[in-house]
Amino acid sequence: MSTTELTRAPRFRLPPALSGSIAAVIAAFLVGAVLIAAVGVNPLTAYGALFEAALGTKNGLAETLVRTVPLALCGLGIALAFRAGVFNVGAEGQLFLGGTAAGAVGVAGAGLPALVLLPAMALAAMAAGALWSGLAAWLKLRFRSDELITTIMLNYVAIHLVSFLLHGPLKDPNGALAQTARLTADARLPVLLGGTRLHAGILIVLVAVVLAHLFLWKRTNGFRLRVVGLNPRAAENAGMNVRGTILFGFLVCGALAGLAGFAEVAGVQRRMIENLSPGFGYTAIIVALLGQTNPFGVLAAAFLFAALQIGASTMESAAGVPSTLTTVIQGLVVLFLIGRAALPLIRDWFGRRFGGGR
Amino acid sequence: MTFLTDPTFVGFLSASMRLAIPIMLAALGGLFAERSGVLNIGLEGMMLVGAFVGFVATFWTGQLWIGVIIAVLAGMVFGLILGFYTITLGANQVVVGIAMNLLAVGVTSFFYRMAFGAGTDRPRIDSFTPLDLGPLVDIPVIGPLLFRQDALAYLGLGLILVTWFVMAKTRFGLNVRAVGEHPQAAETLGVDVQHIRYVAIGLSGGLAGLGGAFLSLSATGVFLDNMTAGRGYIALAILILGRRHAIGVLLAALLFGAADALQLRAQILPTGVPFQFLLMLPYVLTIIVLAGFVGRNSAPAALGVPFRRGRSGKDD
Amino acid sequence: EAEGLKIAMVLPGPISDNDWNSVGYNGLQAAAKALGVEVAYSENISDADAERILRDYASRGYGLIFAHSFSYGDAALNVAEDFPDTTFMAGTAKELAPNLGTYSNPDYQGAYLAGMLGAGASKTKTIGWVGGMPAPNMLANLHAYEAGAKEMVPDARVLHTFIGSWFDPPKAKEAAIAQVEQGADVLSAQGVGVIDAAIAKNVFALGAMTDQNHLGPKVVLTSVTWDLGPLVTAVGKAVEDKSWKSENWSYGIPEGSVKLADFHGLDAGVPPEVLKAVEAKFEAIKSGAFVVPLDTTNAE
Amino acid sequence: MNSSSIPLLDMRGIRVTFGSFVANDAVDLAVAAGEIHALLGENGAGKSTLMRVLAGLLVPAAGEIRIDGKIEPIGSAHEAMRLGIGMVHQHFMLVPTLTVAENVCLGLASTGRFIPDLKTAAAKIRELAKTYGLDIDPNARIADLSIAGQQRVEILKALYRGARILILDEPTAVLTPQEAEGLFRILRSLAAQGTAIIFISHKLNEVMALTSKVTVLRLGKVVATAVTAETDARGLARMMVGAEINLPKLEDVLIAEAANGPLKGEVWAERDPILSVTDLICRNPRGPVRVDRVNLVVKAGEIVGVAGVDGNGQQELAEAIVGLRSAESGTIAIEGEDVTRANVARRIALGLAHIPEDRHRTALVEPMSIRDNAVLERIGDAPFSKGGWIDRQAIDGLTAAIIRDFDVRASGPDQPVGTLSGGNQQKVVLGRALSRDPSLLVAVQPARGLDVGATAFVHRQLLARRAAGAGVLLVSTELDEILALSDRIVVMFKGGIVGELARADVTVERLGLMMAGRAA
Ligand SMILES: Nc1ncnc2c1ncn2[C@@H]1O[C@H](COP(=O)(O)OP(=O)(O)OP(=O)(O)O)[C@@H](O)[C@H]1O
Ligand SMILES: Nc1ncnc2c1ncn2[C@@H]1O[C@H](COP(=O)(O)OP(=O)(O)OP(=O)(O)O)[C@@H](O)[C@H]1O
Ligand SMILES: [Mg+2]
Ligand SMILES: [Mg+2]
Repeated sequence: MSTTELTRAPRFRLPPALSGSIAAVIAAFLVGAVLIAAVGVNPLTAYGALFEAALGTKNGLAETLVRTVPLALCGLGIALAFRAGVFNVGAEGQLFLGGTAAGAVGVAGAGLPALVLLPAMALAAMAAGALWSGLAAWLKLRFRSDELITTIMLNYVAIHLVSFLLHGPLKDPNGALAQTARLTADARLPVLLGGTRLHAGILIVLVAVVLAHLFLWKRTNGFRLRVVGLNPRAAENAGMNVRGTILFGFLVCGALAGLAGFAEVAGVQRRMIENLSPGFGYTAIIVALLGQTNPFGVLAAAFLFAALQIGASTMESAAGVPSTLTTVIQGLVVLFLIGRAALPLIRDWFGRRFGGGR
Repeated sequence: MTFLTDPTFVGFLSASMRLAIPIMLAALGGLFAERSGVLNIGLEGMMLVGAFVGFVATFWTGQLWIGVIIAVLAGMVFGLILGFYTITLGANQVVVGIAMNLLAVGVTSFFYRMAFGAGTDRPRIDSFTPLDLGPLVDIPVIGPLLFRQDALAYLGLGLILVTWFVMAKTRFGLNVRAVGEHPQAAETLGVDVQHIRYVAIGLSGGLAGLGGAFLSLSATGVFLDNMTAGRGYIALAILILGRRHAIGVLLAALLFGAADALQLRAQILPTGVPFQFLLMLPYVLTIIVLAGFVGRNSAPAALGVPFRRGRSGKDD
Repeated sequence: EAEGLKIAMVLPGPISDNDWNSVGYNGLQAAAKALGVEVAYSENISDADAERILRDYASRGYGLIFAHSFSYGDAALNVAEDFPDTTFMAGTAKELAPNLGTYSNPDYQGAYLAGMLGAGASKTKTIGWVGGMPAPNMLANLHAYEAGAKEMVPDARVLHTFIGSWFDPPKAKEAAIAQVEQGADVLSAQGVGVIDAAIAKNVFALGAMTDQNHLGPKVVLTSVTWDLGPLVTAVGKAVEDKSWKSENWSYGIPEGSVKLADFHGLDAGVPPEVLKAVEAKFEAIKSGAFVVPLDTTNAE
Repeated sequence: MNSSSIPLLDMRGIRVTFGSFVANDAVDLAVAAGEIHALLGENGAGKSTLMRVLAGLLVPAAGEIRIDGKIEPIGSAHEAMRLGIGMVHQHFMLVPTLTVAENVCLGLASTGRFIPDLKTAAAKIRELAKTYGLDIDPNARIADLSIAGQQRVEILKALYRGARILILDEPTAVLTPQEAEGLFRILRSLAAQGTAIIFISHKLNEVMALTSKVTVLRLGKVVATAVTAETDARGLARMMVGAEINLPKLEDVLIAEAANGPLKGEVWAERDPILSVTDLICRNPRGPVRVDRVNLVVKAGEIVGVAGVDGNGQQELAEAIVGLRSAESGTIAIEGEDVTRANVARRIALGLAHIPEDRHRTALVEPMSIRDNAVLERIGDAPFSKGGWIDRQAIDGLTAAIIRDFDVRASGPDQPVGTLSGGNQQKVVLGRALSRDPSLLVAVQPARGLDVGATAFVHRQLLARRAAGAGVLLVSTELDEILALSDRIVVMFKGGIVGELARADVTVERLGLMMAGRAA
């Protein structure tokens, strides 16, 4: 490529936010490339594997979408709660309890038709997640306990509680492992694309995203939620039910995280297992905020993260890049994405330094 | 009163302190950051970096204190990166913190493998050993709590007092408090808000790094991927439980450490309680105490709010 | 696929743990050397991700894939169904398929010996055991340890603690210290950190999985070592010459894969009759005269 | 040129831009030592901006500042302070959790580079306070001080730093007349000792009484500089706005009504009470009583003024009436319905509208658009929503009407209200409240911080509400405002009502006595 080509102005312009994001991801990958080269792997091979695995094949894309499901659902919940002024870090624990409830109902209801059983599992999961989140809400509304802290603590409690349940009352009687019995076919979310694991959970996500969007921008209660999040005192002065809205923020987050647990259990694992989530609930916090707490933004961020994680693990298995490095690259992508804001500063600095102007 | 000198009780007390110290150090780090108005969710990552770097430095030099110093410096560097994002760029402090934690997990385990290879014999260093303080050890309650620890623990306890002094008595502490409550006001008086916050977040990272170093240089003599196991997040809770005051942080961390020490002991006894419920104890206790006693304390007014100089002094 | 066999292994934790994951990784590398085949691995793979990673290896032409965790059984079963030409080996799986075999984790056989040794070496007749989570292999280990201890010293007390996570060295250390304070003077180290407690409290520790004496030369009496190399090699060879069968491949003490490591001179601190009894039991297990009971029921 | 003709402060050609907006353009301002100089202008005219330049908080795009004739590049607050420039901001720049002494020592290395010597500072504060007659306890926490107390601390902060040029940005907006009088005494004595004082205010009578020179800004430019004594309030107002401004008075309305013949024959006693408050007691959570056994009635078609020194429970009373504060005992009824335990929504449904004292915190959601703020209270009502779905068109209609009828100066309905000037924000609040045709309007300090034009506008709106038959409860610490608008006046002191005066019986002296707690 010649210099003139490099310096030629682009024909069409992406919206600045998008082009900035792309530039940020590329910058993160460039830094990652240095590290990849340092372990003796050709970065092009590694990144080729990453993109192919995440987006380039039917199966890869399916896996990316499968991973999008829990991230988007939890991210959506966190985003809605955030809009209500609630900073819920408890999606992880709520997801575990949701998954447990879904697993328990799925096992107990074996024999029921799918049309009854699946909704029952989903409802149970949402109720369980909402209940757990509601605990944090109660602590906040009744005792003014900071939800940042209570939800972190409740995550630990939830995971130990689930461990107890899976080692005890809910344990598969025919196995030694801490997990429920395997779900019958009627308790599983249908596979959408033959030969892949893409399950109907992604449809739930799409519906949830659209509903959340409509709720936030078209429904009066969504309006109230946003007002309460931005200025609870003004909301109260305007006659809004502030405590109720905050409670709702908690509950909807718990319900969506619980639903994510349901999707993982009924769509992926086909039973409740002890390690249901590799930190979906935490990653979803980044997803929610990178998506600017906008439902479609959350969906996009969830997809980005899913692709990154799917691609990264293939980069490890296919190109021999240590998985630890793929974690580094994920961190870098986030930091560069947020670091976009530094671009004007850097430009200014260069301008002052070399531009001769003021 | 014989139970006060009963070996089991004595052991429980010193274990409480040992379990408390790394969390306490990280919480002290959080204290500087939060009092200056920056939410440091990255404590976990900074601890992990401290644990790793301290371990490597000690392994290579054979000097524990060099490890400690390098760990503090590494924590500071991580803190300053977080500072660049939150202070200079005004980025969302939660996202940056979580991303830093992600980065720390990756970076530490990556460089651990670079440094020591994988799957081979795990390297170990000789960790700090408890100092012999003679008869002090036998003072009831105080003895096991305070006088059976190693030098790093004393450093940690000393830092409680230092922190208290710095925050309450020094100009820097005054600036930190002002900047966390009302940065515009501080700005109009010529206090460089960003500078103060950078220093505070640097100290925050350094203290978290020290807390991490305690894990690899004092509590054990090894480094393992992700060995902080969420202590940085717990430190955030301890910070709030301790009302963002040095002494409060000590007490809150001790409470948490005691709950942990207690559950580890209860597991051995035939209580009949499923061990998972015992494992919950420290977390449940934290929630209860938070709800019961400190719910009504408030955070620094400017906590989490980025400060932009361009808007400074705006009337309204 | 003319290139010959490629072997992959999926591991649940970091390969640097000197424990379960190191054993797997070392076994894989040993087989690579012995067979001259290409190998690959993925570490730190959570249960939630296992199926995807297994599928990924299968689709990329790996002929033999080890799912090196007791909790990968479902995942391996699902993938095996879709890749009938690929051979899968899932650690301690219950359900098998024509192309899915399993291998047991026989370190509980060594744990029996460790229990005997520990109880015999204990002056307080109290020994400790610290583990991460009550997974089946952990429970098997614990129960065998207890049984061995009781055989040696019928009124021995065996203390056990689960710290609630696999990797939290400082907590494992504190759990072990709590046991020492309750009278334990020999500790079974089923997690990183326990040996640090043994050093701090100057009691014996019994290493696990690899020879861990270097972590505490004065306190690590011996270690129950598990060498997965022979098994991975044998399975690989069987796949290569198409003699592989779906079954439980057990490479324990009788097969020479599980051993007690060198005592590094610390056996001087153990009564000779204890050492002799342990030695005899080892031979009995090896010859098949004694079968260590496998018990994975919950503790207490 | 002899030295006395060189002004202490001489700002020349100052230009400040925010993006494409020019906030200050070629502004000249000279102030001599010992002079009290008023800076006037409409809301948004650029007064605060100019002063922020002087205080080192904004770097101008052009212009120079001379102190004692010497050009000084003021790049930071620090430099400004070094040059003896002190500013008392419109919104106090005090850290509420710190003590007076700590606030004073903040950023002041001379009180100890590493460890501030608070004891010595406190002693010096006491000394200064005595010299200038300021009542200040150096060890009090700012949060525990009254507004006037906080302002004294602000002035003291500047004095402590040896300010020769003291800027006060709308200092009296939050003070009672007595407190303002106290402030003026302080300022005069400072000026007498050679301090140059720049005084920003929208209250022209204060400007007349206090200052010796005046500079008027309009749209960022200086339109006039004059010797105060050579102008009058009316003239100043004309210079500011470019037109004649008359503050409306109830008296004029009454005269006009009388001219239209006898009123609809109504006797006050026979009219319906819109609001009745009976034996109301409120207290802070685990704190002192804030509203003490208050009885109050507001009837249709009247404005009841609540006078009193700030902090005597007026705000709490208003909060209790609108539902932001719960009553310990007593009852509140709106349109005859007991709403003591009812939520805000119910009270709004009964016809209540509230113009709160703190528009930023209580009335507006600053990041949201004018449109969103316009329907804050009515989002659930037809026609703005149907079946829970927002009707954007209806809301657009309402917003356009408010912007039009209340003359809100904005780039459009999508502008975030946080970026409107104070006067325009207040118009949004007012427009929103009045667009509902409320039968009860609780207005607390509705003209605070507004320029003459905007104040006149607000007052006209209150009178229009009264004419439309609503009951208006007007809470204000501005006696002028109360006197100009109220049919009846009640005075609050320490949470209780010390007395009630009909408009015919009001004299400033009687009011003053009552505000000091003496029934008259
Ligand atoms: N930070 C800012 N960003 C953009 N524009 C600003 C900013 N600050 C002030 N302005 C602009 O400068 C103009 C002058 O504002 P300024 O605060 O100086 O007015 P003012 O004369 O003090 O008004 P008031 O009487 O209401 O206090 C405003 O109308 C506004 O448009
Ligand atoms: N972010 C911003 N962008 C554009 N203009 C702004 C911004 N922030 C403030 N302004 C402008 O600054 C000007 C001054 O606003 P300010 O709030 O000081 O008015 P004010 O009359 O002093 O308010 P108040 O009387 O309530 O104290 C306003 O005209 C507003 O348009
Ligand atoms: Mg102003
Ligand atoms: Mg103003």
